[in-house]
Amino acid sequence: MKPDMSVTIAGINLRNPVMTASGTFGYAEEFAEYVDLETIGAFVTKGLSLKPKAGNPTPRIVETPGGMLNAIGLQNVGIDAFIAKKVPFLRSVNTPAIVNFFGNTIDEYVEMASRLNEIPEIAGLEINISCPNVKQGGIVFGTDPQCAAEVVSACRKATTKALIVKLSPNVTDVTVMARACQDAGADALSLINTLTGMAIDLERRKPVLANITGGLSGPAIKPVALRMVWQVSKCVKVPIIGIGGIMNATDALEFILAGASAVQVGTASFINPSAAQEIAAGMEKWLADKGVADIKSLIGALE
Amino acid sequence: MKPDMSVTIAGINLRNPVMTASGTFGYAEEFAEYVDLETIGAFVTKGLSLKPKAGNPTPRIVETPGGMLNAIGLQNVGIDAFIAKKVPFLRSVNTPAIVNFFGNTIDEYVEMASRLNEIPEIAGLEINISCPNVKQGGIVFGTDPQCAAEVVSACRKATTKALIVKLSPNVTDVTVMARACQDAGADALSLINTLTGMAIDLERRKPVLANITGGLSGPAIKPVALRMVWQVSKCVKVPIIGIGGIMNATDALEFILAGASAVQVGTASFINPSAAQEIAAGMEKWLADKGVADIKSLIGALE
Amino acid sequence: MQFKSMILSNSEVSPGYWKMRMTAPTEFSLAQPGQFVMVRVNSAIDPLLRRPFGIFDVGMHTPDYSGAAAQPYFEILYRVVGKGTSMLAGLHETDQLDVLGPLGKGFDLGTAAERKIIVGGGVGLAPLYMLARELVKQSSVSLYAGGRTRDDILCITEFERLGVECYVATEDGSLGKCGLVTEALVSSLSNGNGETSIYACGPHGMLKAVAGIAAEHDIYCQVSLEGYMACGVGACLGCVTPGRNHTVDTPDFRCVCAEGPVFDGKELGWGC
Amino acid sequence: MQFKSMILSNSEVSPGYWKMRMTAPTEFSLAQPGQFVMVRVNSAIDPLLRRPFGIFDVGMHTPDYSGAAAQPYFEILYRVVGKGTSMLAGLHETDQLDVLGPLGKGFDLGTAAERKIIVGGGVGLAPLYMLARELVKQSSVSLYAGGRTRDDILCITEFERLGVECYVATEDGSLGKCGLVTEALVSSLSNGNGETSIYACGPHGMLKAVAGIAAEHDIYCQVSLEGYMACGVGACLGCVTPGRNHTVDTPDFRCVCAEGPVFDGKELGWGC
Ligand SMILES: Cc1cc2nc3c(=O)[nH]c(=O)nc-3n(C[C@H](O)[C@H](O)[C@H](O)COP(=O)(O)OP(=O)(O)OC[C@H]3O[C@@H](n4cnc5c(N)ncnc54)[C@H](O)[C@@H]3O)c2cc1C
Ligand SMILES: Cc1cc2nc3c(=O)[nH]c(=O)nc-3n(C[C@H](O)[C@H](O)[C@H](O)COP(=O)(O)OP(=O)(O)OC[C@H]3O[C@@H](n4cnc5c(N)ncnc54)[C@H](O)[C@@H]3O)c2cc1C
Ligand SMILES: Cc1cc2nc3c(=O)[nH]c(=O)nc-3n(C[C@H](O)[C@H](O)[C@H](O)COP(=O)(O)O)c2cc1C
Ligand SMILES: Cc1cc2nc3c(=O)[nH]c(=O)nc-3n(C[C@H](O)[C@H](O)[C@H](O)COP(=O)(O)O)c2cc1C
Ligand code: FES
Ligand code: FES
Repeated sequence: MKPDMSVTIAGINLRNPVMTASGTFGYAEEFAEYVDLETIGAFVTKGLSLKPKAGNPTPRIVETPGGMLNAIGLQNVGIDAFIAKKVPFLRSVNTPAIVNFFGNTIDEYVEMASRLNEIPEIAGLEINISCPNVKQGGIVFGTDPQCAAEVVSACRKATTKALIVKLSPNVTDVTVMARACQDAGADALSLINTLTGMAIDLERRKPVLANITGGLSGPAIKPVALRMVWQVSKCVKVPIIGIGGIMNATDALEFILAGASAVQVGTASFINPSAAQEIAAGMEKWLADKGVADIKSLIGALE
Repeated sequence: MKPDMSVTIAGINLRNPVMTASGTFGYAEEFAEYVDLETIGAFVTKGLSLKPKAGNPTPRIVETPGGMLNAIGLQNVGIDAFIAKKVPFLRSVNTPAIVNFFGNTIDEYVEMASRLNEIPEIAGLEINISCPNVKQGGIVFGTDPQCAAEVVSACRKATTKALIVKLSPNVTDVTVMARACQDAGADALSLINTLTGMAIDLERRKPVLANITGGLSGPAIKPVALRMVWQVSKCVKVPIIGIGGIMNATDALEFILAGASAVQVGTASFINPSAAQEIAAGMEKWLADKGVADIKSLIGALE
Repeated sequence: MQFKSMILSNSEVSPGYWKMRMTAPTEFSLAQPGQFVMVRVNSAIDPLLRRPFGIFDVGMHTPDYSGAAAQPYFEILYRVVGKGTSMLAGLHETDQLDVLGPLGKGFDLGTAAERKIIVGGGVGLAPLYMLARELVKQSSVSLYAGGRTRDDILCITEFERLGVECYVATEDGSLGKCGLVTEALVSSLSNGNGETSIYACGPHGMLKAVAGIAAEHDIYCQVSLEGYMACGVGACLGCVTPGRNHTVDTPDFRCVCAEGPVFDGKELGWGC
Repeated sequence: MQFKSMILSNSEVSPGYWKMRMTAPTEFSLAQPGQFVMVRVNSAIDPLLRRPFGIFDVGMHTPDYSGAAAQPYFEILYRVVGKGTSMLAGLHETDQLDVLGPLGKGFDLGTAAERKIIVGGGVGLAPLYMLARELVKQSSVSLYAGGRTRDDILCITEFERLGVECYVATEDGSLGKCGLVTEALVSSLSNGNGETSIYACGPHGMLKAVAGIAAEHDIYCQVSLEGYMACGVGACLGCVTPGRNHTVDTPDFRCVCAEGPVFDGKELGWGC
C-alpha cells in the first residue's frame, strides 16, 4: 500500500515534504537534467532583491570538515529579470515554487512582498531575515525579535500568499525569534539558515573567503538544526520546515520526528544533484517498509 | 634554530600553547601511557564541583557528521576526592594544571574558587559558565552578560590564581559576553565550549542521548570556533585560548592567527590520544620550516 | 599501546560477520582474554570516532615466502552493523589501520577445579574464543551459544577444536535447540554439579538473564559489557554503566572501558 | 549526466601527477575539448564536495580477455595537491566513483585556415590534449608548455605523437628554454604569421599574460579558468569570475562552471 506523502504547509499542498533550499538549487532549471522536478515537493528559489545584486568577491566558498562555508553575498538577478527570465520556466513545471527574498530596509522587504504577491506562478514567499553574509543585510533582522516582528508583520500586510519566515541559528534562544515571527503573522517557519563561520589559509595568513566570514552548511550543522527544530516545534503552532545538513532519507525523517512538517535539502544537492528526488523516494520507501500509512503521522512523533 | 614556542597566559608560563580541553583528557593520568605529559603546554582537568556529581544516564555520547555530541552531565568526583586522589598525580608532572569548575549558584562558584585557591599544585582556574548539558546548570550564566559578570567578579574576589573564563558559543553576540567577563576581572578567555545539538534514532523514534540534547564538538564546529575567536580577539585585551575542532597543527596555527594566544585540544584526544603532543611538535616544526623565530609573532597575525 | 597495524586478512566468516587478522607489536601478545581494541577505521573524519572490538585471538603469523620472520598478529570478529564496520569490511590485505589496545580489564580465569561455562550471544562470542583457549588448559569448558538464526552462531567448530562442549540454541530453531540459550543454561545448572564459574558476553538482555540465573544458583559470573565509547581510556565518561549501589545522590557509575568491559555480574546495577 | 564509473587504471605519470582512466556511458563520447567533470571522491562526507577535473581524453577500452565488449572510457590527468587528490591517487582499479559531466562550455575549434597555438602551464595541459587531437585534424598546431621544473611538463610525447610542434620552457631551465612560456610565445608571435588562434589553460597569472599578449596582437584567444566550485551546474554561484564590464553597481559576474570554464580572453575582467 502506497503511503500518503502529501503535506500542506501554509496552505500550499506538497506531493511530498521534500523541498530544495534557497541558494542551493538555483531557479530549478539548472537541475532539470539531473532530477525529475515533478518528484519534489517544492523548490525555493535563490534569495531575490529589488535590484540585481553583485554579491561578494571571490573566493566565495570553501570546504570545511563535514560542511562548507559560503559567502555568495546574495548575488541575484533582481526581481525584474526574475520575472522576465526565470518565472516562465517555473510556470512550465508542475511543482510549487516558493520565492526566497530579502531587503536592506523594511520598505524594501515590503515592496518585494507586494510585487511578488502579483506573480500567480508563485505559491509562497520565504522571508530571509537570517542570511549571515551581507554586512548591512538580513542579520540584524534575524537576531532581534523586535525587528523580525516588524518586518514580518509589514510583509504580512503586503501579501496574501503563504508567508514563510526563515530563522537564523545565530541566536541565544531561537524559540524567542520563532514566537515573535509567528505572532507577527508568519504562516510557517523554516530553519535553520547557516551558522556564521570562518576559514583561514595558514600559508597565506589570510581568511579563505574574500568576505572573511561565511555561512556554514552541510552535515556538520545537522545536530544544531535538529535541536532547534525540536525546540521550536515545542513552542509554536505554525508548521515548521526543517533545514540543515539533510543528506538522505534518514536525516529527513529525523527532522520530521523532531517536529518538522517538511524539510529543505540544501548543500546535498551540490554533492548529489538528484538528492532531493532520492530523499523523497527513500522516505516513501521507509514508510512503506514500516507500514506507516501517512507521513503526517510522523510529524513530531518523537517519544 | 629552534623556535620559541613559549607563551604566557594570565601569568601562567607554558612551554608551548597547546593545552588539553576540560573533559577530554580526564585528570591527565589516563593518557600517561600514550603521551609524554611534559611535552604539553598545560592540562585542564574535568569540570569539578563541590559535591561528587552523578552525571546523566546513558547513552551519553553519539557520533555525528564530523563531530560528536556529549551529555556527560558533568559527572565528577567532587573537590574532596579530587584533592585526595587526583592532585598527587598532577603534582608529579612538571606541566601546569588548570582546574575547570562550575556550580549551580554563585555561592557554589565562589566556594569552589576559594577552596581551589588553597591548592598550590594548581596553576589556574577555568570557570565553566557554558556547559550546555545540565538543565539547571551553567547555561544560564553563560548566555547572560549580567549573570556571567556577577559570577566572574565574585570568583575574582575569591582567588588570586589565574582566572580563565570559558565562553559558550550558544549566544547571539559572543563579543558582548567576552567584554562582560573581561571587565568583571577575567585574566583570560577560553572559547568555544560545545554548541547545543541533538541526535535522533529513527528506528526507535527516540533521541539518541538520554539527556535529549548534548554538546557538539569536533572538526564540525571549527569554522564557528575560529569565527568567534577572531571576533573576540578584536574586542578584548586579555589573552584568548582557542578551542573547537582542533585536530592537527594546521588547525591550531589557524586559531593563533585568528587571535588566540594558546589553544585547547579536545575531541581530537579521543581519536588520537597523542594528539596534543603531536600538535605541539607539528606547530614547532612548521615554525622552524618557515623560519618563524617566535610563536608569539603569529598571534593575531591574520592579514 | 597505540600502533599502526597492517591487515593480513579480512574475510566474511558467516553472512554479515567478518574476521580480520592484523599485525601487532610483540608486547601485544600479553593481551588478556576479554580485553578490547579501539580501531580507527580511516584517517579521515568520517567516521570520526574509533570503533571498539573485542580481541578474538592473538598469535604468530608465518608468511608463506621463506626467510620472512614470523609476525605477531591479533584478530577481531566483527558484525557489519553500520558505517564503520561496513568500511572495515571493504578494506584489503596490506591496508593500514591505527589501533589502540589492548584496553580494559579482561576475564579472571579462576581456578582449575571449577567447571567453566561460557555463554555467548551472536557476536558476543568474539571475546570468548581466546578465553576458552586459556580455560581448556586447566578445566572442562562448555559453551552455550545463542543467536536469532544459524547465521548468528559463529566459530563453533573453532570452539569444538579446543575440546569445548558446545550447546547451541537459536530463536528460530534453524540450528541446535529452538529458543533462548539461557533456557538451555538453566536446565544444565539445575542438575547442580560442584564448583562452577560462568563467563558471558552478548546482548544486554541476555547478560542480565545470565547474571540473574547465576545469582539464583549463587555462581560466580563474569559478564563483558558494551557501551558507547569515545576515548576507550577512562577519560570521557561516555561509556559508564550503573554499579550495584548507584543512585543519583550516591553515584556509583562504573567505567566500561577502564574498569570493564568485564565485570562481576553481582557488581552491576541491572536496572529493569 | 551523472553516472557511476569504474576505475580502469590509475597511475603516476610524473612525480605528483596522476592519470586515471574510468568507464563512461556511451553518450559521454560526445564530450567537447575543454569540458570538465565533477568527481565524488568517496561516498563519505570527507571530503564533502566533488572535485572538478578537465577531461584529458575519451576513447574506447578493449578488455584483454577476448569476447568482452569494448567499453567507452574517459581520462583525467590530475596533480596531487590536497586531501581529495591524495585520496584519488590511493584508489585502485575496479574501485567505483560517482561522476557528473561532461560539464561546462568547451573550446571553439575555429576554422581550418587558422594556425593554432596551445599554451599550457603545468596541469593546465590536462584539458588541452583532447583539444589538440581535434585541432590537428584540420590545422597546424603548436604547443607552448611551461612549468616550474621538468616534472611539471606533462605528456609532451603524447602531443608530439599527434604531430603537434612542441616548445617547452621551465622556470629552472631543467627542460627546454629557461624562463616563462609566455616569453617563448611572444617571440613566436612577433614574426607575425597570418591568421592565428590561441588556446590557453594554466595558472591565473599565465592566462592573464597570454590574454594580454593576444590582445596586443589582436589574436582571438580562448582561456580555460579554474574556480572554487560546489555544484558545477550554475546553481551555487560560488565559482564566478568578473566579466569585462564588471563593477559592483553593474555586476557582470560570469559563472565559470556553466558559462565557462572556457572564455574569450577579451570577455573577462582580468583585474590587477
Ligand atoms: C568493549 C566493546 C567490545 C566490542 N566488541 C565487538 C566485537 O568483538 N565484535 C563486534 O562486531 N562488535 C563489537 N562491539 C560493538 C562494536 O563496537 C559496534 O558494533 C561498532 O562500533 C559499530 O560501528 P558502526 O560504525 O558499524 O555502527 P554505527 O551504528 O554506524 O556506529 C555509530 C556509533 O555508535 C557506536 N556503536 C554502535 N553500536 C555499538 C555497540 N553495540 N557498542 C558500542 N558502540 C556502538 C559506534 O562505535 C559509533 O560510535 C564491541 C563494543 C564494545 C563497547
Ligand atoms: C574547471 C576545472 C578544471 C580543473 N581541471 C583540473 C585537472 O584537469 N587536473 C588537475 O589536477 N586539477 C584540475 N583542477 C583543479 C582541481 O579541481 C583541484 O586541484 C582539486 O579540486 C584539489 O582538490 P584537493 O582536495 O586535492 O585539494 P584541497 O586543497 O584539499 O581542496 C580543498 C577545496 O578547494 C578546492 N580547490 C583546491 N584547489 C583548487 C583549484 N585549483 N581549482 C578549483 N578548486 C580548487 C577543492 O575542490 C576543494 O573544494 C580543475 C579545476 C577546475 C575548476
Ligand atoms: C551556496 C549557498 C547559498 C545560499 N543562499 C541562500 C539564500 O540566498 N537565501 C537563504 O535564505 N538561504 C541561503 N542558503 C542557506 C540554505 O538555504 C540552507 O538554509 C543552509 O544551507 C542549510 O541547509 P543545508 O545544510 O542543507 O545546506 C544558502 C546556502 C548555500 C550553501
Ligand atoms: C566528552 C566531553 C566532555 C566535556 N566536558 C567538559 C567539562 O567538563 N567542562 C568544560 O568546560 N568543557 C567540557 N567539554 C568541552 C570541551 O572542553 C571543548 O570546549 C569542546 O569539546 C570543543 O573542543 P573540541 O572540538 O576540540 O572537542 C567537554 C567535551 C567533551 C567532548
Ligand atoms: S570510552 Fe571514554 S571513558 Fe570509557
Ligand atoms: S560551481 Fe556552483 S555555480 Fe559554478
